[in-house]
Amino acid sequence: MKNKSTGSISALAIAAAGILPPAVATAEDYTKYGVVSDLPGTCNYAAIDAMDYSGETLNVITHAIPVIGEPTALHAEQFAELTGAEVNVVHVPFGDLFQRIMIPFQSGQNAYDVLFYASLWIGDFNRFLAPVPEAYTNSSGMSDVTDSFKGVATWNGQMIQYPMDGDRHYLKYRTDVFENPEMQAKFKDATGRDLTVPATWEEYNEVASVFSGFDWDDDGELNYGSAEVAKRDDLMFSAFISRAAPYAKHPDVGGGFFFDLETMEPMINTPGFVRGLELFVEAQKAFPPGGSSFGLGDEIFSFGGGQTLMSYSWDDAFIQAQQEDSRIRNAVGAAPLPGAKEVWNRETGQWDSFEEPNRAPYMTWGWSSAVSKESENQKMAFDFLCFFSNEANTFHDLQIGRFGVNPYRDSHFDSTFWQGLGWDADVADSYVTTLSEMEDSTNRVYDLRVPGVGQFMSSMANGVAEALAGQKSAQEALDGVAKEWSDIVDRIGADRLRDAYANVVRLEDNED
Amino acid sequence: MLKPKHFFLLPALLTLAAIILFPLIFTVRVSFSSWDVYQTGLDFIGGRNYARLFQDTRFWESLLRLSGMSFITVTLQYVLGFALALAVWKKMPGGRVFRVLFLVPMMTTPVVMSVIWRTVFHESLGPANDLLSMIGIGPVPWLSSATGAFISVVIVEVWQWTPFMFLLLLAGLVSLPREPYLAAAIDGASPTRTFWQVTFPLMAPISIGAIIIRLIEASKIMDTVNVMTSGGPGTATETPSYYIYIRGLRDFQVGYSAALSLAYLVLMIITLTIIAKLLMRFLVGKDD
Amino acid sequence: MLTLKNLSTADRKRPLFNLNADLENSKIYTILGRTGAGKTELLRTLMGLDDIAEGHLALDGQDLAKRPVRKRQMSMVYQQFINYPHFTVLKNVVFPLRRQGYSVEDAKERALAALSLVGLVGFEDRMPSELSGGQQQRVAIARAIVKKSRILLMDEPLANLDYKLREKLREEFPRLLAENGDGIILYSTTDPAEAMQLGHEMIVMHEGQILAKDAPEEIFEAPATVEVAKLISDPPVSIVDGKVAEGRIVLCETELPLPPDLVLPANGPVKVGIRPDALLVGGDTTARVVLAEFSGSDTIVHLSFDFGSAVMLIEGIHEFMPDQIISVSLDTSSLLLFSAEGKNITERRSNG
Amino acid sequence: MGRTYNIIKYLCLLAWATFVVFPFLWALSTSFKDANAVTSGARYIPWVEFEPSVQGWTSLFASGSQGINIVQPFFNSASVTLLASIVSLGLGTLAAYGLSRFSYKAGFVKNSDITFFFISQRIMPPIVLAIPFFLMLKEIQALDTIFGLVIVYVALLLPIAVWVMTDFFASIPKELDEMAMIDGCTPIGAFFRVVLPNSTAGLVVAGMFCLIFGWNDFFFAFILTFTETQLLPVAIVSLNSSVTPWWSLSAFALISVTPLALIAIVVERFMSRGSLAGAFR
Repeated sequence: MKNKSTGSISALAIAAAGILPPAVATAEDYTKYGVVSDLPGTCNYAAIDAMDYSGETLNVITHAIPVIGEPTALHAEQFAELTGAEVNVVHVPFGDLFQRIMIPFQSGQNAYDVLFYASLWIGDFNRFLAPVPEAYTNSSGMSDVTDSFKGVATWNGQMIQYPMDGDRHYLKYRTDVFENPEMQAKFKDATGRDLTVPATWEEYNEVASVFSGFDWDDDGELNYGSAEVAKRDDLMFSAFISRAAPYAKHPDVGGGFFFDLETMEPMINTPGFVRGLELFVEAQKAFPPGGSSFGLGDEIFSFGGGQTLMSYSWDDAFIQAQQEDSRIRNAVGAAPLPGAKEVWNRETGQWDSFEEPNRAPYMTWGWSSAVSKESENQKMAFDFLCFFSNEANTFHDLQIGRFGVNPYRDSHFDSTFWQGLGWDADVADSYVTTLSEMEDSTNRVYDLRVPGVGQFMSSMANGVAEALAGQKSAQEALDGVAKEWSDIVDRIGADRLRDAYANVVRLEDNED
Repeated sequence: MLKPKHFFLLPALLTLAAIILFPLIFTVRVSFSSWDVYQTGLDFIGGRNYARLFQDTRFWESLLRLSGMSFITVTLQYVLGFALALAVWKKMPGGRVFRVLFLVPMMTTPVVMSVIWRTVFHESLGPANDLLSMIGIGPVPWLSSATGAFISVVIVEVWQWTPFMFLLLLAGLVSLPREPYLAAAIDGASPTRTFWQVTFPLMAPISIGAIIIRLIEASKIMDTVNVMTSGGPGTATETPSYYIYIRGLRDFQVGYSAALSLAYLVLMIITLTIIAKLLMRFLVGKDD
Repeated sequence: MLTLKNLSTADRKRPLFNLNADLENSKIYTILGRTGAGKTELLRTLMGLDDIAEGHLALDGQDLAKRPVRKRQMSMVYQQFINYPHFTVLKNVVFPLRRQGYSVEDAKERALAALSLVGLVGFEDRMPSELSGGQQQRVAIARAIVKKSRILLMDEPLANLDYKLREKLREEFPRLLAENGDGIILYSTTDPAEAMQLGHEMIVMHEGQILAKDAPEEIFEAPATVEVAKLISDPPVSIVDGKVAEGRIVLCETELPLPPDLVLPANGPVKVGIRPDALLVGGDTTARVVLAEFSGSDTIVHLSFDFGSAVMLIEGIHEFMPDQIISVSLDTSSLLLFSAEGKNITERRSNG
Repeated sequence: MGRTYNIIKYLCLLAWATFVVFPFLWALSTSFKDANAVTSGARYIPWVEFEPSVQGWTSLFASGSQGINIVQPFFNSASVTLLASIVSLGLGTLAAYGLSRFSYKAGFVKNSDITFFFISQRIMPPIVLAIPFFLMLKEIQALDTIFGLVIVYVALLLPIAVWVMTDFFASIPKELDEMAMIDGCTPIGAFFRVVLPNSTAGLVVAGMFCLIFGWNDFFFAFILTFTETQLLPVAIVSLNSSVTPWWSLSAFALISVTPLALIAIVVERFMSRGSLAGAFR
C-alpha cells in the first residue's frame, strides 16, 4: 500500500513550490522509502542522510497501529537507516497511552525520548516537555503550519509540542443519497421539507432517522442514519462536545466554555450542554446495530464502509471512504458541523435565537508530538520529529487513510493535491473548504487543556454514557458530572486550573 | 537457628516478602496522600481518600455487580465443567480429542481472546448476530445494551474458564476410589442416586478448592471488560478492579485508587474467607 | 542394648507415658497391643521420627535423642507397603546400601542376596507398582534387613496382607529375622498368636503405656493384670465379677468347681478370668448364645451367663443360632484370679 | 440409557466443542480477510464468500511500518514466562514441601497462616501493585528488562506453585520420605532423591498453571516495559488502534495462543494415565 501514490507528482510539486525555494537537485534516490521524490525542506531526506547518529538510541512511544502508529514505525525505520541510529518504537492503545507516558514522567524515569500523544494532554505534560528549539520553529515545515495548530502546540507562549497532524470535527455525508431525487422525494414525504445538508443538530437527527433501517444503497444490507463515537472511554467525549458546542458556545460571550474562568464554576450542566446531550440521546435511534458502543474504529468502518448516511468526527472516516479500493469513493461530501438556532447565553441566563445557525467549530484535540525534557538525545529527537513531518513524508502520509495524518499546513488545503489522488473535484473542494473555513471561525471551541483533563473528560464521558444508556436523564447525568467536576477542581486547586485554562480561553476568545 | 526445615520454606517466603512487602506498605502510605496527575509524591491528607470512598456509589455499585457476575459465571463454570467432566470421564471413542479441546480456552490469553470475541459480537459485522439472524433472531444488542454487554462478558468468562473447572474436576474424578461405586452398584442405586450419594460427596473437597480459586481469579476480572466493553454501556459492566484502574491510571488519581485498592483487598479477603467456610459447611458438613 | 528410661512423648493424639525397658541384642521383641495402643508411636519415637518430650533413650549407653534419623542405625518396615515408586525392586534394596557408602557392585551383590532371601529372584527389574501386595512387602523387608542395622523395627508388617499370605510370611519370619545378625528386633502386632510365636520377649502395650514385658509364655500363663489378660489371646480372656466366700468362688448364683491346686485368696470380691478354651459344650451351666462367628477352622461363640458374658472357642465349625440356650461346662484348671483392682492374684500350689 | 443417551451425550459434547472452537475458526477466517471483506458483514468461507488475502499474516513478520514484528515479542514472552515459571516452581515446590511436612511457628503465625499468606497474593488486584512495582524496578534499574519482569512474575506465580504443590505433597505418604531418612538420607536429601522424582504429576500441573498465568499476563508486561522488552500480549494490543486491522489481529491471536494450546495435549496425556491424582484436592 505504501507505493500507491500515483499521478500526484505534479500536485506535490505545485504544493511544494508554493512555499519553498525551488528544489535543489538531490544526488541520492530516496524513492525506495516510498516517497515519490525527496522534496526540498529543512529536514528532507538528503539533510537527514547527512547526519550520523550511529551508536545512539532513540526511544519512541506512539499510538497503536495503524493510526499514527504505522507512520511512526515507518519513519522511525527510515530515520534509523539514514542516520545509523537505533530507533525503538512502542505502540500503545489510546486508552492506555496517557498512563504509559505519565508514570515515567512522574517518577523521573527517562523512558521515552519522543512522544506521540493527544494534544489535549498538554495541560498535564507541559512540565515534562522540552521546548521546541528555534532552529525547528523556523524550519520550512513549521512555518507552513496553520496558526491554530501552532496555537495548540503552544503553552504559556512557548512552543512545546511539535505539530504533525491536524484535527477537527466536521460533518461527513453521502452525496449520492442527498443528491438522489428519489431519496429527496422520500424525505419530503416524511418530513414536509427539502432534503438539505443538516445545518442544525435537530435537522441532523431528523435526516438520520428518516434514512435509518432500510437498504437505500441496494447492496442487500440494511443502512442506517448516523454513525457516532458513543462508546465510553473511547473518544466519545469529543463527540459530545461537538454536539453541545453550538448550543453552549455563545459567539458574544467569552470567558470560558467548560468553566467560568473567573470562578472556575463548571458550566457542564447548563441548558446548552443539556440540550446537546438530549439530542445525542435521541440520535441513538438512527444508529446501526451496536451503534451505542461504537468506538472511532467502528464509526470509520460504518461510514467508510457505506453502512451509514452521515457521520461526524475526525477525518479518518472520510479518508477511508475515499481510499482507492472503497466502494463509496467520491460519493461523500464534507461540511461544517451542524449548528444551533437557539444558543444559551450564560450572561443573561436566557436562550438567544439565531436566524443563521450558530456554528461553534470544535478544534478537537488531535495527535501531536513532543520531546521529553529528560531525554538525553534532544537534538536527535527533534531531528526525528522534523524528519517525520518533512514535506515528502507529510504528503505521503496524508494520502493513506489509516495513517490518521490530516491536513495541518496551509499547503495541505489545496484541492488540486487531493484531486491528484483521484478525488472528484467537488469532493476535494468540499473537503478543503470545510477544513480551511474552520481556521477562519472566531467562535471556535477547544479542548479543556488543563491538568487532570483525563479526570474531567472521563467523568463527563461517564455521565454522558449513563444518559445514553437511559440510566439517567440528561439533566441528572450532567448535574452529576458538574458535581464531580467541582470536586476535581477542589482536589487539583482552582488557581492552578485557572492558570492553565486561561491558555485555552485565550485561544477561544481570539486574544492571540 | 536454621534447621533443615527452614531450607525449604525460607527461600520462597523471603523472595515473596521481598517482592511484595514494599508495594504493599507503599500502597498503604499512598492511600493517605493526594497523589494525582498534578501533585506527585507523598503528602499527607489524613483519611480524606477513605472518606471519599464511602461516598463513592460507583465503587459500591461495581462491587455489587462483581458479586452478581462472579456468582453467575462461577456457578455456570462449575455446573458446565462438572457436566463435561462426567461426560468424558469414562473411556469413550473420541474422548481424548474432546478432553484436549475442552482444555484449550484456559490456555489462551484473555486480552487476546477478548479482542477476537469483540469482533464476534460486533453487532453488524460479527458472526454472532449473523448466525442468529439465520434462525430469525435478530439483531441482538450485544455490546450496546446493559444486559447484552453483561451477558457477553459472562459468555466470554464461561468460555475461557469452564476448562479450569473441567480440568480440576476431571482430575478429581479420575482419582476417585472404586469401592464406593461397587457398593452402590450392589445396592442397585440408579445413576442419579449414585451421583448424588457417591460422586458428589467424594468430589466436595476438590469442588470447594476449584470454586474458591475461580472466585479469587474471577474477582480480578479486568482485561476482558476493558477490551470488550470498557465497562459500558453506562457503567453496566464496570467491575471494581476496572473501576480502580480507571481511577488510578486513566484519571491518575493514584492516592485515591490506593485507598480503593486496599478497601477492596480487605473486603475480598473477608468475603472469600466467609465463602470458603460456608462452602465447607454445606458441601462437606464440617467446619474447618 | 537399647534403653528406654521414663520415656514420654507429647503427641497430641496418642502420647506415650513413662516407658521403661531394656532391650538386648540378638533378641526379637514383639509389641502386642490393640490398634491405638501406641505401638506405632513407640516405634516412631525410637526411630527419631517423633520427638521425645521427657526421659532418655540410649543405644549402648549413648544418648539417641539428639541423633538424626539417618544416623540411628535403625531400619523399619511399615504396615503400608512403602517402597520407592520410582526405583526398580533392585534399586529399592540397593538404595540404603549406597547411602551407607557401599560401592555399587558391593551393594548390588548384597541386595541380590537379600532379594533371594525374601524369594524375589527374577523380580529385580520390576517396578514396585507391578508387584502384588505380598511381594511389595517382601521388597520392603529385604530393604530393611539388607542394612543389618542395629535395630530393626517392624510395624505390623503383615496387617495389610490377606490371611494366606500372612500365614506364609509369618512362617518365614524367624529365618528372615535371623538374617539381621545380632541386632535388636522390635515387631509390633495386634495378633497375640503372632506375638507369641515370633518373640523372644513380648511387650504388652495399652493406652500409651507398657503393661508387661516378659517371655511370651510367662505372660500367657500369668498375665499381670486384667488388661494384659484381655490382650494375650484371640478371642480374649473373659473377665467376670465374682466373690470369694467360705472357701468357694461364686459368680452370681453359680459356684465354680475349684481345681485342687488353686490357692484361694482372702474373702471378698474378685475378678475371674476365663480363657476362651476353658469353656466346653455340654455341662450343667446354661448360657444364651449372643453371636457365633467362624475364624479359620474355629468357632467363636459369645455367650451370656447370669453372671455376665464370656467368649468360648471351640475347634471345628459348629452352627449356633442367636438366642439359642445351650449348656456348657467350665474347665477351671486354667482359671485366672484378679483382685478388684485388677492385679493377678492367681496362686497354685507347686505340687498337688 | 443406552443408545439414545449416548447420542444425546455426543450431541451435547459436539455443541460445546463447537462453542469452544468457534472463536478460533472465526479468527482463522478473519485472518485471511482484507478491509472490504471485513466491512461487508460477517463472511466465513474464503474463496466462496470473500477473496482471501494473506496480508494479515505477512504483516506480522514484516519489519517496520507494515506491521509489528512478532518474532522478538514471542521470544521475550517465552523467556520471561519460562524463567519466572522455573524460579516459581523451584521456590514454590520447596516451600510447599516444607509446609506439608514440618510445622513452623513464629509468634502466632502457624503453617496455615503462611499458606494463606502465599495464596492471598492472588487476591491482590494487579492495579494495586502497578505503581509500586514501577518505582521498585526503577530503583534497581530493571524497568523494561526481562529480569525486571521475571521478578514481578515470580510474585504472581509463586502462590500458584505453592498452592498446587502443597496439595500434591499432602497426597504423598509421609512414610515415603521417612523411609528415605531411615535409609540414610538427610531431610533435604530425602526430598531430592525420593519425593521430587515422584512428583512429576504435581510439577506438570503447577508448571502448567505457571505457564498459563505467566504467558497470559498483560497488565504488568504493559506497565513495566517501554520499548525494549515487549511481550506478546502487549505487542498484540499495539494493533488495537481506532481502526483495528482485524486480519493482523486475528493472525496474531492465533500465533500467540498456539504454544500454550499445545500444553493441553501434554496435560491430557498425564490425566489419562490417572497420574494427576492428588495434584488437586
